[in-house]
Amino acid sequence: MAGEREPVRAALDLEAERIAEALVFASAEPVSEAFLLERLPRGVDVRAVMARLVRLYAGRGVNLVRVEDRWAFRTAADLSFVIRRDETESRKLSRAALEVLAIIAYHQPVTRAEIEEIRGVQTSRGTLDVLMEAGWVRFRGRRRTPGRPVTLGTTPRFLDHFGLEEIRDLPGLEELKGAGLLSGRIPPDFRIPVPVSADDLSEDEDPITQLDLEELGLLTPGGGEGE
Amino acid sequence: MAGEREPVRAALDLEAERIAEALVFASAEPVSEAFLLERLPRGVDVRAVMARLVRLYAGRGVNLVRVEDRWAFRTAADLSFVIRRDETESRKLSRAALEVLAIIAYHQPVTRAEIEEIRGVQTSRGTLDVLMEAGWVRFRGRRRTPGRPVTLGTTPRFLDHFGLEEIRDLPGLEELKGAGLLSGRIPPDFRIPVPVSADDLSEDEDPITQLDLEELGLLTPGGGEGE
Amino acid sequence: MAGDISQSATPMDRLWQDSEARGTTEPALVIDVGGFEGPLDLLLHLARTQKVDLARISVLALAEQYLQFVESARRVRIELAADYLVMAAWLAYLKSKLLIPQQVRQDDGPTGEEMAATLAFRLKRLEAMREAATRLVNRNRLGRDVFARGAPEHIPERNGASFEANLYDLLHAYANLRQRQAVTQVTIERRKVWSLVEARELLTTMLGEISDWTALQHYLLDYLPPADRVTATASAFAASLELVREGKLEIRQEGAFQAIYMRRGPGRPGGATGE
Repeated sequence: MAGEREPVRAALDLEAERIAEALVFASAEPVSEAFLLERLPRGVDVRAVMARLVRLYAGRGVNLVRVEDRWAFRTAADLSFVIRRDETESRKLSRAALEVLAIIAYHQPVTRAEIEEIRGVQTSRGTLDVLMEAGWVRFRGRRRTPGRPVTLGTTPRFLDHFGLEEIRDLPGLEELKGAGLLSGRIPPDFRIPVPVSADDLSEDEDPITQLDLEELGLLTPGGGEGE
Repeated sequence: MAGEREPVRAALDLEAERIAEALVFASAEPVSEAFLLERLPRGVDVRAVMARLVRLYAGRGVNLVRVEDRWAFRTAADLSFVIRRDETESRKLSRAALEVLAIIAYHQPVTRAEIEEIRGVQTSRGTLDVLMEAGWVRFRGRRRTPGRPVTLGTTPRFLDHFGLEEIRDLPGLEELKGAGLLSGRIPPDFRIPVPVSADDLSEDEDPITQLDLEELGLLTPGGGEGE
Repeated sequence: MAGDISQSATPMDRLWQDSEARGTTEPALVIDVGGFEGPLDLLLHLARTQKVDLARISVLALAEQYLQFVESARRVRIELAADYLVMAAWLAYLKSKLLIPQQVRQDDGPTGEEMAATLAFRLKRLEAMREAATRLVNRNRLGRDVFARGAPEHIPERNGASFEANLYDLLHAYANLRQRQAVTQVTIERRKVWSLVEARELLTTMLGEISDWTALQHYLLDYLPPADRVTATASAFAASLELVREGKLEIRQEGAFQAIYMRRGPGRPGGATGE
């Protein structure tokens, strides 16, 4: 019996703490005492509750802090080295990038000109760069046609990120329709290609050589194919 | 030696707890163990750290929960009454969508044809789309059978949303499996009902007699599934 | 409208009344056939009115109830979706099998009892999924009962990728793009013609279950609105020829203008089921 406070009182206090804790945690903004008071059991001393919580969290990785006259949880200041706020926050892929990535996935091996033909707009340089940087797209080879355009394809990392075992697992026309992603009202000659395995070059492709990469200005140390 | 851990060890453990706590607390999405491991002091057992934290927060207003191999802080379910926000229930699932979701969850990996077989009706366009958009359902891959149909399954987000640690925790999963109700075939011990002839209805059966649908106002223009 | 259900409720009244308790989000007016999620749903609903364990329902009584329902709908000229009609045809067939005294057992095809068991199993499985769905939706849900950190401080990147995108985003973008580029916006008017594809689907569905000689069209046509019969006959016939060619169907006819009998052929049927 550690109790100076009677058991009923102690239970009430714990309940008040739990509620305050949950409210502050779930709120998008620091929470005012008035807000808490409204939701805490009647007759509870908000100040006292918050003071107890401050002590409870004092040594933890997360602290309860007062910002002006509002309350918020913040990760402990001494742990900022693990939180590393400067770290590149994950960015959402732009719609253009998503489109280009999808075209490369479905239509590979595909040239840049072909991508533009499918999209009907020019692809800005940065878009492909982003996809390359993410490690999802790579140069596959060169098409054996005039001008020997470079062909693009996806990487194993792409499969990994999007949870596909192989590129052929991408859903086809019927499945996209079935999932409601494509409307039923598409022309009868509408086709979705069955993606060609990312690994083997197709008949009209030549492998990319060292020379090509240099020419493309892409021979960055450690870049290229990677592991 | 059931006793105290050595002081150094204890300090390291506390530090690991604090870091893990801060990292998980900082994020709204579940944080993977791999991510934690990368940032914890070398040689720390992540699972053990998390287990201690789970216990520590068990009685509090905010709990540490596991979703597959990820961790997240969530407000305690019993406090729903104080924090519950009604306006968040904007996306109400249709009955069809909910049913499809349950079938996907319990039968995964499952093809669309199988879902339709179970429900006895075509899945209208948009139903799957809604579930995918919510991030609960995803294309998993393809069945290694003729035609290679695409299979569907649930996502970690589904588990997180419905408060499940893993798929095995789906309510009633074992019983349903045991009863053979998650299979495409009739279980061998499924009781074959003895058909009674039409003339002798059993006691608790009412024959449906003269149905005056007009009177019931059943005259609705072309019901049906529609899309 | 569904509000005033008196004690003198007819069975049908009670039937609809029950549907209110189905936990639907739709308004109380469930009289519309569209309120049912297909024929199996309707059957399940009828089965519940028998108020016994699903494994012990009288499939025969159920079939009759269903057929009467379809019959009544037809009388008041309600258009039922093809799914419902196929089910009616199937049940009519099942009924005939159940009522005809057991003949010497032939090797081909399930007996009436086996078909009845299949139906009972499907109903039970559907009901189980319904219950599972209810339990699922009533769990403490994130964003409704349970909450995440309201003010996240930092979102750790997933598996080291610094770009966020999931498969759904990808497919969504692709489908949208391709659709936009598919310039010809074809608007297909809803015709009163049964396409070959439709007819083929219907036949395959039914044939998946039926493996002895049946005058299938006879069952099917019985349940079609008169206006649809000609087109349905033509399409079903054409589709059946196609199925014969593929070895999925066998056809027999005693003589000119006689009934056409069909049964499942040696080829793999439709592939609607399968593990």
